Amino acid sequence: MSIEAQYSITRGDFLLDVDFSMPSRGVTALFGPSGSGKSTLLRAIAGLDFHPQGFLKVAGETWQGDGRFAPAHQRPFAYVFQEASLFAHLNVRSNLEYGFKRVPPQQRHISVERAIQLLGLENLVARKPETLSGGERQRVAIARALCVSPQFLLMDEPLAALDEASKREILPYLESLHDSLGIPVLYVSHTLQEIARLADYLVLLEAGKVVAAGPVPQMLTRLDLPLAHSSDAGAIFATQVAGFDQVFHLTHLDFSGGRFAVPGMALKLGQQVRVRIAARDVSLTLEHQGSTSIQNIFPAVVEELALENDAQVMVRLQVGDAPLLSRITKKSAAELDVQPGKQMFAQVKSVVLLA
Amino acid sequence: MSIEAQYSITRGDFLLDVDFSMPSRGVTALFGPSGSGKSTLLRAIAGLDFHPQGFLKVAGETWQGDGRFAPAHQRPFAYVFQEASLFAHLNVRSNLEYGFKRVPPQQRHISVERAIQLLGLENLVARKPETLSGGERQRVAIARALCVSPQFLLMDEPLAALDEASKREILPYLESLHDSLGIPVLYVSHTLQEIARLADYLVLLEAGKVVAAGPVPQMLTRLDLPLAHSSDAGAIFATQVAGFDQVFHLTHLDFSGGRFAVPGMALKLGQQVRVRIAARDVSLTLEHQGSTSIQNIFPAVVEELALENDAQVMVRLQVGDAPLLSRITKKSAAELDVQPGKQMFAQVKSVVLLA
Amino acid sequence: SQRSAITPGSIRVAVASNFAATLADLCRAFEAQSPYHVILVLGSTGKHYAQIHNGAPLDIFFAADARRPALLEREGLAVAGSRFTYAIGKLVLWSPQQGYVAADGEPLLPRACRHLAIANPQLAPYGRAAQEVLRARGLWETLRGQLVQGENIGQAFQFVESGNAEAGFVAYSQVKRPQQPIRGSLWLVPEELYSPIEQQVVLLQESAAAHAFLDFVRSAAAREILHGYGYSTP
Amino acid sequence: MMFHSADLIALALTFKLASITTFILLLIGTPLAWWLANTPWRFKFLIEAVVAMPLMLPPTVLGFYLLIALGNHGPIGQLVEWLGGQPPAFTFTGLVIGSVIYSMPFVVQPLQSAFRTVGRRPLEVAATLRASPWDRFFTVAVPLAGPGFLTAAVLGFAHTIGEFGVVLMIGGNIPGETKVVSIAIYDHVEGMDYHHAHVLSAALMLLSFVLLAGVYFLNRRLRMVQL
Amino acid sequence: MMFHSADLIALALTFKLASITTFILLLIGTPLAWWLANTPWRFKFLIEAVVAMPLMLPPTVLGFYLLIALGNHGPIGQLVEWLGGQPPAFTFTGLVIGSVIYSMPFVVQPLQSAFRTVGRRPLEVAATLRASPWDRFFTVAVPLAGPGFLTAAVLGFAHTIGEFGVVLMIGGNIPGETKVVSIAIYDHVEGMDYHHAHVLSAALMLLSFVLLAGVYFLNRRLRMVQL
Ligand SMILES: Nc1ncnc2c1ncn2[C@@H]1O[C@H](COP(=O)(O)OP(=O)(O)OP(=O)(O)O)[C@@H](O)[C@H]1O
Ligand SMILES: Nc1ncnc2c1ncn2[C@@H]1O[C@H](COP(=O)(O)OP(=O)(O)OP(=O)(O)O)[C@@H](O)[C@H]1O
Ligand SMILES: [Mg+2]
Ligand SMILES: [Mg+2]
Repeated sequence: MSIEAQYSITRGDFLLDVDFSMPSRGVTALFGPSGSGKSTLLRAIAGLDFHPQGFLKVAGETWQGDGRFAPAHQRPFAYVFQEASLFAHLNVRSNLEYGFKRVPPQQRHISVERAIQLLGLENLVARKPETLSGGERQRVAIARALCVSPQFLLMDEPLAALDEASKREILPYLESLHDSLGIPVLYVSHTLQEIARLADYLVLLEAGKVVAAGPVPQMLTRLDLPLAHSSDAGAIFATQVAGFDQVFHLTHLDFSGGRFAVPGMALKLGQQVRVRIAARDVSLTLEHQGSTSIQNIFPAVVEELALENDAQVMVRLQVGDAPLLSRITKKSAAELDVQPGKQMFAQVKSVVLLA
Repeated sequence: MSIEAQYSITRGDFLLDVDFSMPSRGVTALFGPSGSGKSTLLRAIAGLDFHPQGFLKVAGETWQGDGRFAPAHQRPFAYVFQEASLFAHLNVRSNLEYGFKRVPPQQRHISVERAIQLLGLENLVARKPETLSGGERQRVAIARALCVSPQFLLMDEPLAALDEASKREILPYLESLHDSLGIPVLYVSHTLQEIARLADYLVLLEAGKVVAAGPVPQMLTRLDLPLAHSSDAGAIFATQVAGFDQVFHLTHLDFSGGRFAVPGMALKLGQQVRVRIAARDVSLTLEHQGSTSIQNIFPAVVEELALENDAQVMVRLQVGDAPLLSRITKKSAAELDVQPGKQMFAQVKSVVLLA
Repeated sequence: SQRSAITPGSIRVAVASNFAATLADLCRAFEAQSPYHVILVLGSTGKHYAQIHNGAPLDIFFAADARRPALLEREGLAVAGSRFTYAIGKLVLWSPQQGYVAADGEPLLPRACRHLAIANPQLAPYGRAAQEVLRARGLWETLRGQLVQGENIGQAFQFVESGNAEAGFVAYSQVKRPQQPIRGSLWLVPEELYSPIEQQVVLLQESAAAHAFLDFVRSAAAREILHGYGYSTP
Repeated sequence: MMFHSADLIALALTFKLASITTFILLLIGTPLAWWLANTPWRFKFLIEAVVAMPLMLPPTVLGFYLLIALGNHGPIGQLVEWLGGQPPAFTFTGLVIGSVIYSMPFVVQPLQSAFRTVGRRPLEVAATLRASPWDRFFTVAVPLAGPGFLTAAVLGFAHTIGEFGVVLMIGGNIPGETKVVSIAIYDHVEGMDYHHAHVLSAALMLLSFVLLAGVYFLNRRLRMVQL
Repeated sequence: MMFHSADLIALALTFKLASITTFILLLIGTPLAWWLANTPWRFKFLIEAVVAMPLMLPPTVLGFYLLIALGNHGPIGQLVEWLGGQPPAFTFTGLVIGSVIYSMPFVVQPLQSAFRTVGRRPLEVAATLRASPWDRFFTVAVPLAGPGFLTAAVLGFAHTIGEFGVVLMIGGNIPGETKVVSIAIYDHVEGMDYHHAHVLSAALMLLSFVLLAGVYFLNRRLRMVQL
């Protein structure tokens, strides 16, 4: 826990009043509905706005507080704005080089060429921003932020304007940012899927207040938080690659509760990987059923139930030592007599590999 | 089929060359990756850019062609831009009233107050655009477009900047646009879920060309198109409300292949509704299994298989007279010996109600 | 034709700026003893000449020289035979510093002076006169680098008065006021050193008021006022 | 008395001239600037150069040529006379014409760059909201170019107040008609009536200052209220 | 011969004066305009008014007061004398001082409104890309305010060329030093040498036109290449 932030900010009727800390490694998601103060907070952390009632300490270094306020350009952060905000007077390459040139050579982790390649900008380098499509613009903005080799990356919904294919291409690199470079990222988003995939830690903001904060797997399965009740709700598991099915191109992932079989064979034996299981992809049965296309079936113990609405319940189960969510109808719950403590089988239709 | 568009547009290296028609009722989605020319095409249709090589006819009226080119302000369309583009010199209310005032009273379908209420702008009306958050801005932009009571609505990824909750609030109104007002919508998006939910007709754009066009249910299940291979792939069913389960608050929906039970009881008996079933939510079994939380199980006939990757296959099945998609591992396919013509059972974990 | 804006009994009189103060005094005296009203229109003589050429609504033109009135008369833009010399200007070498200029003008420039102001010899009669004096003393070429020229005699005076030029050839009328002592030091240049600075007036539009005013300018009372401002009269 | 009554008349005349001139300048300059900011015409740089030309000519010289054109022998003067009017030289109308020509670049240039920075997007939005080209010009382009209009109006107004050479040449320094305050001060200076020159200059500066400070103050307030 | 050689000298001197003045104006005016565009200070409207003041004073009057200020009783003159320097009246330096003061508003105003329209966002982006305030000022604000700079430079340059009153008052009409082309033309007009006045005016106008057209043409080309 070594990034500490504390701010009290007033904007018209809106009051942002937060005091939280987050790990200085990995991706921390800042999650909250529109207008909850995410951008306001990110700007304060970046040093773009000065708020006297503020304190910020990153990895032992105080950026605001004790009478000190470091201006934005002295903070070793990079910022991807909610709108691409490219420099209109520079072409794409010069936009990328702008920050790159201002970083001392020995501090550079990534070259302009690499950023171009990572974000697929090869054909755009000579173009001016006004000729780019919305998604192209945002890709350039991300590449530009990477080019300052930041020690801390602040991203304000950077993928909102991208199509799924582009997102899929960019996400792995964003992931590798903290894996290979150890750059912590503070990532604003309102898509749970993105957060589940990218984030290790989650700060939940609502109407200017931090409602809860904690590691993503716990946060996602807490039935007292809204996260476990969104249509995308799901659980995250830490697993290890245990082997492969060469014939069907499957990878076996072991965790405390059993073994997953997931499509693909891109991982290495023994590698640690996280998987996400959406609540809507988990069905419950009383017996272990055969002759089904569902490959992943685990014994599970019901821990807690919460009403979703008149017709559905969310069930938290324990599988091994990890929590699992399952959204089922009240009718099924009644028919199967789902209750805390009950032994059941969880059928997992689909497992999403995270980084 | 009564909107006909035909354009040949050159922008630097990029060539947009399309010739397609779409129904003049309902929502037509314009789907394609970033940079495929969606915005360019929408602008041409709106009359914002003049391209001599163009032809546009909407509901019998020629807006471009035969030597005629109607400028944007004479076309009874509304446009929601990819960036909110609010008038910086006007507050929110005046932004909304701008278009409203310019529509003859007898042509108005919707009041400013109603638009404010629909998009939840009550607390923002007196604010200037620069004080709004990204999502708030986009909501104002949508409301502003509605306020001109358009006969045809053009939307360029209007929901990209919104969180899920706001999206959920806005979507029903967008849906009702064509249901209650009969306003056709041309909707640019790159999220399949949005499209499945909103659109009746789909135009698939790739690198400036129309790859395919047709009704959404067919398009989504065509294994020769990329749509059926995205992670969000799924099928759409036309159903009718057949009854309710008062105890468990479920609604029964009948279609040619059987009956769905879906959570909630908001619909009326006999009402036509569409549901979406994601390929990843469908598992296949050889027998009809009991004691499972899965409520929706149907006999189905395998029609076609397509390899997704080394490990997965996409199966198209026939359920009644409607196609259904199921994504399973190759291993399951082998174990269950899934082949065209085979009788199986489709277990549907989750059904999403559309309009 | 262009006289609609003016009330009957009024006349518009164009006057060279440097004579304006004197003429204003003359007008006061004239208006005190006649029913007429005089409106002064100030400007440089060159400008007035150009304006008269282009239809300026003026009745009388008090020029700073004799050349322009003569030209106008010849060109038929002035009433033939109405031209006369109303005053003769006197040239002085003046400095606002006490004792800077010797009263007999010898030596002409007692100290090294950085700038000596004169009026533009091409445009202003006082400038031409100053040039003649310097030429006569053989100093024109020597002093070339020190000379600063005002467009008119008014500016030459300002150069000196503001202290930017130590001394300058100006009009006696600029330093002499009726019943007032003279500031600084001056040399009243002997009139034989330069050709006379004749200032002429010409009638542009006939009217009773105009004739009455011109008659007054020639009167003894007027002459007394002119002398008080350091002019001599023919 | 501190002021000649003539000076007060000159002061009033000056502000009247500046107001009318500014009004006309904005009226003519706005469409011109708009056109210059938006036309794709390849030779517009020639027009831009012509508009900026009056700046480069010494005002007295400009005035001299205007005098010739507007006077009773000049083409414009003769045209007007032929139409039954008075040639505009030596009249208030003449001053207005001269001032408008002389101050035109000060209005067109700031407006043009303001329009250019507004960009196309807000106008496109307005077009999709049913605003005709005129409509969106007045309701979107003009308000968004606000700071540019302020600059244009202030420069145009102030420059007309301070104008001297042109006015002196074509106006003829006629009290109550064409004798503006700049000329009045000049006359005082030339006539060595420094006292009145100082008083009138001070009055002009004070008035100008109050006026300008007021405009800038209001402009600030206005923008704050909008926020 | 068509030209007096003196006229050619005056022409060259004028362009030299205008170039130097424009350079100094941009040097001083840019930070001032920047400050005015960005300061939240409540009384900045007073400074804005002061900057615009020279506009309102007739140039000859401004020149007259400058002459007094530069003289041996004036504050500037005394300061310079105390510093052991030469009084700047009747020197090229004096003309530059006068021109800078006189043309300041024409540079500051367009720059200020250009900076205002650039807005804060691009500068914030630059800040997050490690650009210090100076750095981002030069690499972001200045290029984005491009059209404003062009306007400012053209107005400042042209206004200095056409300047007359101030130069007339503090210049002293010294050939090669302070006799600029506006005065040369004026002298021809006053001296009724209309032929040379016409020739010199035509030359000035032609040169100005070529220069302006060139600037605008290049500006257009530049922007097209960037696109
Ligand atoms: N000047 C102001 N006056 C009143 N409210 C303001 C002002 N500036 C910002 N706000 C409000 O502050 C809140 C937080 O804004 P912020 O941009 O941080 O939201 P956000 O969480 O980033 O939302 P989004 O996801 O839509 O971008 C919003 O409700 C906004 O309306
Ligand atoms: N002046 C230009 N020169 C070259 N290419 C251009 C020019 N203008 C646009 N393009 C290209 O045209 C293509 C289509 O752009 P468009 O904005 O229509 O894309 P889009 O489908 O809306 O993408 P997105 O989903 O990212 O908004 C893009 O690849 C863009 O780079
Ligand atoms: Mg935001
Ligand atoms: Mg687009």
